[in-house]
Amino acid sequence: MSLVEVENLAVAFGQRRVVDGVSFTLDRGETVALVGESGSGKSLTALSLLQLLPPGATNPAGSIRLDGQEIVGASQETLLHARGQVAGIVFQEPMTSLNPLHRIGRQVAEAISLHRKLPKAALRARVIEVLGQAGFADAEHRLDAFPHQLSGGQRQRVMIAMALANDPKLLIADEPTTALDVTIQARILGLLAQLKSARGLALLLISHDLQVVRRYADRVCVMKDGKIVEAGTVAAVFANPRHAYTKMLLGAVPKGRPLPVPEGAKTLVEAEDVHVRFAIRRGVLRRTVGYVHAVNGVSFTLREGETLGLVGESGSGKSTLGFALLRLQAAEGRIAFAGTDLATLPRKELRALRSCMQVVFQDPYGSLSPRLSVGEIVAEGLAVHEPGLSRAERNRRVADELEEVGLPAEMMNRYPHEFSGGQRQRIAIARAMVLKPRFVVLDEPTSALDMSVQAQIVDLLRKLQERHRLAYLFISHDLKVVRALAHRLIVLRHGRVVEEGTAEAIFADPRQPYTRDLMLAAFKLAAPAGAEEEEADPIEVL
Amino acid sequence: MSLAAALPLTPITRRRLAIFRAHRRGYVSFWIFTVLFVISLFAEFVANDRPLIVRYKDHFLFPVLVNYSETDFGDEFLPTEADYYDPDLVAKINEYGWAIWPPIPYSYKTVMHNMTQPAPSPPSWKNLLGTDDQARDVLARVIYGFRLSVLFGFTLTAISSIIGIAAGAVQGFYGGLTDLLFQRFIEMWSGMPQLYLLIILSSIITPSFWVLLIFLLLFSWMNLTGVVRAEFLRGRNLDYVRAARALGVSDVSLMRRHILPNAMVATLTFLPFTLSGSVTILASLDFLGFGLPPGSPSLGELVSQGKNNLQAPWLGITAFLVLGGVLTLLIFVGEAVRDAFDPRRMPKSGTPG
Amino acid sequence: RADDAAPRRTYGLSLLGKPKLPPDFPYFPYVNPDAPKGGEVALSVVGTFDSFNQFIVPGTAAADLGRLYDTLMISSADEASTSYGHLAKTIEIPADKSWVAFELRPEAHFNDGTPVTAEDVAWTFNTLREKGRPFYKQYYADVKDVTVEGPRRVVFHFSTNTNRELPMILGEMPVLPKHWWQGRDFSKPLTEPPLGSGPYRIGKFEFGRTVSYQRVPDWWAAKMPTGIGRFNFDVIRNEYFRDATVALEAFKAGSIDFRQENVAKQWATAYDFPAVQQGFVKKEEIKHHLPTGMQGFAMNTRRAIFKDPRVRQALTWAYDFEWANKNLFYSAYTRTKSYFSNSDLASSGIPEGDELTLLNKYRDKLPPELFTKPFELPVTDGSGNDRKELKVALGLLEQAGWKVKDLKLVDPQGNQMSFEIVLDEPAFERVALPYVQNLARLGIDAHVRTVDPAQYQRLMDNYDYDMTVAVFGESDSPGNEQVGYWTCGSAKQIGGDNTMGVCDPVVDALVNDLITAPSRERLITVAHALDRTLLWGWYMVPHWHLGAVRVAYWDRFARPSVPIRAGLDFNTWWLDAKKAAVTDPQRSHGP
Amino acid sequence: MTGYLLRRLLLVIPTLFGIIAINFVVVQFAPGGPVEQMIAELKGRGNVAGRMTGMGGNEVAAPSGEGAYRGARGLDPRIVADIRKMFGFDKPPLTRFLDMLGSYLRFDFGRSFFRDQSVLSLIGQKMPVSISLGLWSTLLVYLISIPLGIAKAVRDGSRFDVASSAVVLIGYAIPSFLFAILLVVLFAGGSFVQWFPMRGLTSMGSGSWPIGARIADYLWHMVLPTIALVAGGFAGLTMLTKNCFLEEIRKQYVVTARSKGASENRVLYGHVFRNAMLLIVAGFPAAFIGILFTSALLVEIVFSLDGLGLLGFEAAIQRDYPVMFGTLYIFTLLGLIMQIVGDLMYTLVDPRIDFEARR
Ligand SMILES: Nc1ncnc2c1ncn2[C@@H]1O[C@H](COP(=O)(O)OP(=O)(O)OP(=O)(O)O)[C@@H](O)[C@H]1O
Ligand SMILES: Nc1ncnc2c1ncn2[C@@H]1O[C@H](COP(=O)(O)OP(=O)(O)OP(=O)(O)O)[C@@H](O)[C@H]1O
Ligand SMILES: [Mg+2]
Ligand SMILES: [Mg+2]
Repeated sequence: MSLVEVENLAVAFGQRRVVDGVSFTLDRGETVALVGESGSGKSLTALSLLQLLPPGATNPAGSIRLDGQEIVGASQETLLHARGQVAGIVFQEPMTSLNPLHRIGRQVAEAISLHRKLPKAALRARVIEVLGQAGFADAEHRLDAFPHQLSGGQRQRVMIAMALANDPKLLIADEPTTALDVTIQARILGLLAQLKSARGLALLLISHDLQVVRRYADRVCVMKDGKIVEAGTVAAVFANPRHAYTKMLLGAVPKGRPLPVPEGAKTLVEAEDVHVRFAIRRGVLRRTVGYVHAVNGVSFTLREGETLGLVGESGSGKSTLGFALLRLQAAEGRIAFAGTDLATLPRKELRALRSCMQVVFQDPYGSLSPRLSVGEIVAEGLAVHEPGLSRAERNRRVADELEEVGLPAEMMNRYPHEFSGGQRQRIAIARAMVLKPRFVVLDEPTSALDMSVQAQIVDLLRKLQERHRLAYLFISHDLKVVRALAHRLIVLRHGRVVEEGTAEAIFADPRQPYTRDLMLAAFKLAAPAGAEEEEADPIEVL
Repeated sequence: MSLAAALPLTPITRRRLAIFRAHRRGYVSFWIFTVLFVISLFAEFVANDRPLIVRYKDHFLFPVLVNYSETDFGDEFLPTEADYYDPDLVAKINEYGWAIWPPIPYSYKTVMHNMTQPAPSPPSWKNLLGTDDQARDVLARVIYGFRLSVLFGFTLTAISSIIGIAAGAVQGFYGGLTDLLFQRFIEMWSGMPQLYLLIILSSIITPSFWVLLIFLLLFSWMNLTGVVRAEFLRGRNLDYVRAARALGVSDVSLMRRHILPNAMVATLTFLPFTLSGSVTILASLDFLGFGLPPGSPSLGELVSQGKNNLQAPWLGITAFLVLGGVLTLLIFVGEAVRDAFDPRRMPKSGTPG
Repeated sequence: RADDAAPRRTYGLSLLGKPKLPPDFPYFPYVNPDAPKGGEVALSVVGTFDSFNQFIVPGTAAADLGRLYDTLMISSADEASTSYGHLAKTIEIPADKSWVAFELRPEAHFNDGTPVTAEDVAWTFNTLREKGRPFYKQYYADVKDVTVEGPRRVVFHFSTNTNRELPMILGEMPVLPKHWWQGRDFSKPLTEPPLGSGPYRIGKFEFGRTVSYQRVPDWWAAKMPTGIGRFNFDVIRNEYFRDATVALEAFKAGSIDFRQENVAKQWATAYDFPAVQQGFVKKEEIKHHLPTGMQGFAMNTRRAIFKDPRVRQALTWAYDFEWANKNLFYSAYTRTKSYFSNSDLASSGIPEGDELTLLNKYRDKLPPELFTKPFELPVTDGSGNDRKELKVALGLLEQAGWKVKDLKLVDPQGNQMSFEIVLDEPAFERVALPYVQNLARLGIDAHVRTVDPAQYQRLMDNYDYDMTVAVFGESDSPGNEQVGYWTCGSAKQIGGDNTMGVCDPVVDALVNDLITAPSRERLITVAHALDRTLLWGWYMVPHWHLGAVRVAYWDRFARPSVPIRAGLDFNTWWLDAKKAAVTDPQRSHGP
Repeated sequence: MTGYLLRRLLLVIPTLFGIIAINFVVVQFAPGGPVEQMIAELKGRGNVAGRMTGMGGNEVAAPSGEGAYRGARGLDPRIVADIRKMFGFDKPPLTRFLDMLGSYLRFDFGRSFFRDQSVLSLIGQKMPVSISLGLWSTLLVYLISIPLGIAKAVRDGSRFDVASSAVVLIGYAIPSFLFAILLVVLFAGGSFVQWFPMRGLTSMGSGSWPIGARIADYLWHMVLPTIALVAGGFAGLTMLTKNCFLEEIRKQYVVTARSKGASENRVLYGHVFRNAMLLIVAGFPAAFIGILFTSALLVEIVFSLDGLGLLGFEAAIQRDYPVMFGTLYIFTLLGLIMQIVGDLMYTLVDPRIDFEARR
């Protein structure tokens, strides 16, 4: 008997079936990868395993047997046992999945204490241990942090720690490493592999990163439009894909190199010695006891039509820098856009300028107003900056933009929560691009996209850049995408620039050991063979 | 509401309507309330001590709309406004024609003649809900009182909510000095001796519907500011607000479109209460003698009569039923509205999913 | 009345002539001299208390503190304006009425055994005047000073000799023990039981909640004519409630023994609970013969619209008392047709005899009908359809220059008649509003406004109202208050009592005649004339009065069978053990 | 934050001053002051609580016994002047205001015009009643409404939801004084059962009872007033809790909590609660002050409880300025401090909240 037996599973919203007739099994000590198109129903299948479907979704057909127990329509008790005890789950969007008001230490501890009584000290030790395993170097100091004080990757690691905390038999991991830099990604995948062999952990891995799948999974199921179109051992499927979609998927890799920056392109963005500090507060009175120096003296310039890749380990201050550039985050230092100093710009003018500078958030879900339809969300910028547009025109622009990112226009009337992770990410891109900005900060814009869509988006970005001489600040862990887009690179660590240069040069010959490790991990995906111990996060105590 | 389908509504609006309709309780409540309210808007035609139409000596008269002199019906009468409640006059009309009466032949101020029992008299066929302690028909007063109270309540609630939400939003959204000073202002403003202001006011002008409305408005808007401020303090930090800011959305629409819809819980919850509360405020003002002019058909007055006439339980019970009914209907409607705007609600499409 | 120059010594005073009882009356004829002593009764009081000093402004004094003290004289419950010496053995008044002397009884002593002395009387008087409520200063304004002329003789000197009531007013003064108050501050509320010489002393109490009056077993006057047969209960317990309805509930539950009701609606509806039906609670209306004065809608004649008596008469005609009595008051009330209602001072018929002679003096200044027609108020059939009366009213208004135009009653300038009825309590709204409806039928735009007491007082003080409900209390011996009520002088005095602003030389003259009337007969004659003049001035739309007290009590008491003028004197009741044995098990105990 | 707090605390002083000053000025314009009240009382017309207690129902003047009207005349202006002096109204308003402020700085709130007690001792006397009522009813309301609201949110739209809505709404819609009287009539009056006492906080003479009996006696007395006070209080809070929970219950972190294997109750109370409670918890101090000082008036009257509600009302109607201003001062001060506490609670409940200005 397998640990997981899924048979003819369906997921439906009302009458609409988005998953239909999915069957697969998963044995102890086995890793099954679920790959497929964005929006094909991977996440919903995974959620069904623990009956955590969103309201409105049902399993109208099929059966799921988890460790011998039927899960579909199971009693509350069975479910409580299955969740956390039998199976842990890492959600696709870690940034919105943590309880915003609980400290992370507590959230991890809860995952354990719900199933086991542990003495306080032991509990704490265990929490620190799992957080450490998940890649938190200074877990002890971060126990008291609230989710909003963490970077995207850090939050994802909390999620992983939570899922693993209770030594489950099955780990359901929905894109578990999208926000992690390659070294940590490698470490975590290594850890999972080790757990698999040591404890017989079964892993249901949902990922769009085919390299990861190839390296870590035993078997793979390919999904499209709610159905499994192909399944088999990794070796077999990768070597000999039969279904057209699989072939296409395997072939799709963000290809090409950035187009050269036109001669004499004007400087668009200048950053000079940018610093961002977050106060650390304690106690009822919330006195400031220290600062996190998230961005520490970063300077660069960006010309029209140029893409600046921003890479660096998780928590190194990339997102923060991106926010600071757009004055969405208070910062010190000079930041100028097209020659105007943003810091001193009056609010009104800044607002007008915003149509020229846009951002795609790392956490697309959190950045979409939950009560606005997607159409309204995408149209909003147009309404602000091009008030002259008629309603019909505006709708057309929105529809066009959605089509561009690969979403059918009729999805305009849905709310953000009715989409898959990858779809949301594309909505966020569409929202930024519809304004035809001159400068865009793209914070992990492709992290949730399958290869084919990724390639499509990369093409789109490049096309837009060519056509409108856009400047991008491209933040990503996915160095392949970075290579496909970036002209120049900045490598950030602990808020400091550790290396800077043309992409070609750095990819070819990284000079800093840190960069070299990154490259190595990215392109070889080597196991973390004694990867250097991480330094503590940059906390200055006053 | 097939009308809705015909109108050029956005699919989102249509979806909201569908959800609203699917909330059976709320939808039914909405219609009951609307029907009652519309009826009460035409209270003069429903409960009045003047006939709707009189046919008198080959003339058509419309006493509901036109004031006739009694002498129009004969010289033995008074030259002032006709009192159709007078049996002699009725006899005269019946002699020379006929009259169509409203279903309830009393107005809110009609004092019963020929009562079989001193006021307040219990419900009878003549007075379906009995009479109050001034010998007036309770049902007629309820109809007029419903109109007055609901109009008063709606206006008060609507305006004070708008002001209150705006104030709370500005405080919570901008924070800092704006918040600090605005809050102090509110504290001082709410520290005003309202009772005394009312006494002063009522010594200068006789309190009327509008005077009381404006007066209560001056203070009632503050009820909501606190919660709205709290919700905005929280909401302004959320990611999607930052995202909207990055789009260059103006502060006003940031507040209105992004934070407010997600900060409406408390407001929506309190609306029905504010509304029915404003009815009871009228009652307590009546208590102190600063309410609407004596004789006005306010539900508040019915409440105080209920208290003063425990021996006549129909007064208290009627007041309670009307107030409770209005409140319940509004709360149910409120729930349906909330559902309609809840993005996570699916319209139930025909067959259950 | 003695006209000789020598001071008159007497055992009792009456403003109406001679006291009915002889000097050696053994006890009041309306008491049961053999009434058994004992028992406990509980009474309800609505309100609260935090002090035992009822003579000063600060603090809220407990009710019925008068039981603790004796007064110089005691007024008879069965005679009008008549008092008999109590602490005072004799009362002495000179012919010129410029002073009064009281001779105290030697037996009189405070409940601690100290005799009551003239010192105490003088001290009490001075203290009340200096530290007591402002009322006392006013009340005793005409007393020049007080002298002690011996251990038991105290003399009050007057600054005027026209204030006939003064000796009796002084006789009503309680006497406080000077020695006890030494070292205590009279101007502060008292939180310990005070010392008195009266029939009761304070027993158990809890502020704001309950106070028991305990009978003093060796009360000095227990065997005195003024004490025999009275104060029979061992304990009278006053229970305090904040809410009148709850107090009534307490009575129903049996934790209260006795209550008076003053609302007709209540009387008619609230007393039919099982104990009443089974006869354990008695419900009685006891007739009284106390003057009920005048209550009505008073028209402020300082206002232009009310200047014309015909207008005022018309407005009187527009009020339908019979309907109100039947439909609002359960037919409980009698229409008031005199300013001295329920007393022999009330006028009736047409003036005759002395009264006619008196009135003839002013004939040219009085309405001629006054001499020819008895004063009558409209009497409707109570159906509420009073076109007949309204037509009369309209006729009068037309005579006065008003006419109906466009369904409105307008003056020659075309302004509609419009006025406001100011009330100080909402209870009268149900009376005023139907009246407003009737006025509307005359094309008059009247409206009602209810204000709080302080504001009402302000309006009254400045005469800033059109119409209001006014009450003129009257005693059997009208005196100086009449000056305040109806004279030109008082009409102009800010804060005065002349609500209607009556300013009529005839009234002024009659009031003067009244307060200087040399004899009771003359007083009655003048009062009739005054009453008639006022009535024919149509200053008020008269209301109603009740010639009875409404009491309900658990059936465990007995009382003397003689009906008395005051209707009821609870001090003469006693506990009937036999009835109590039957009734008491039906009650619950102690709230 | 500390700086913010300090600023808030310092701002209490001008705010308090402002409120007192506004009140003082407004009161100067009020028609009729304590002098008129006194005169009205002398004329037997000053029964202030009458409107509330149902005593105002005298439709016929009581027959004058002996003496009451004897020699009564319009008040002598001299006496009016005396009354003015007694209340200190012979001084110009500004002097009075400054005097008042001076003594307030020394925490001397003066004495009542009509009761000759210091304002502080008056408030002290009324405290037990108000605290009792406030405490029990607040406790009851919160302890019942919140779980009920949560249960309703979980079962949104079910029959339980509708039925419980109906019940709390009925409680709300019954006018509280009617309900109070109904309770007296039904459970303490003469017509039905007499299970509970109809007035007061304790039984007569209970002071000498053993402590257990005294507590039982006290609780026995609190039953009806608390019910009367509380009946209307559930609706608002229950609905608010329900709606706040509905708002939160579908958020992603709830799914996370479920995925850990947290039971439904744990999810609700351990996770959703804090997120949903911002408004409810933060509103608590204000709600408590509200229940304590204002809303109990009618219940106090019905159950003959001498509390702050009644004190405040009587003082206002009676124009007992020292009591008015004294209570105003103390309550405003308390209110202002509670406001600060409330804001502090915001940041405790939700650490993302701050009060800084946003550019
Ligand atoms: N709450 C919802 N209401 C309606 N449709 C939904 C809802 N959630 C998801 N869907 C739809 O269901 C389909 C499958 O969603 P799912 O999240 O499983 O996709 P996915 O395979 O995980 O995609 P991705 O790789 O982009 O995360 C999508 O087309 C999505 O639009
Ligand atoms: N509000 C905050 N308060 C305190 N610390 C914060 C706050 N926001 C971010 N940080 C810290 O600042 C550092 C930089 O965060 P940032 O989000 O910029 O990282 P990042 O480079 O985007 O990482 P990732 O790749 O994981 O998204 C992190 O260590 C994070 O913990
Ligand atoms: Mg997904
Ligand atoms: Mg980031």
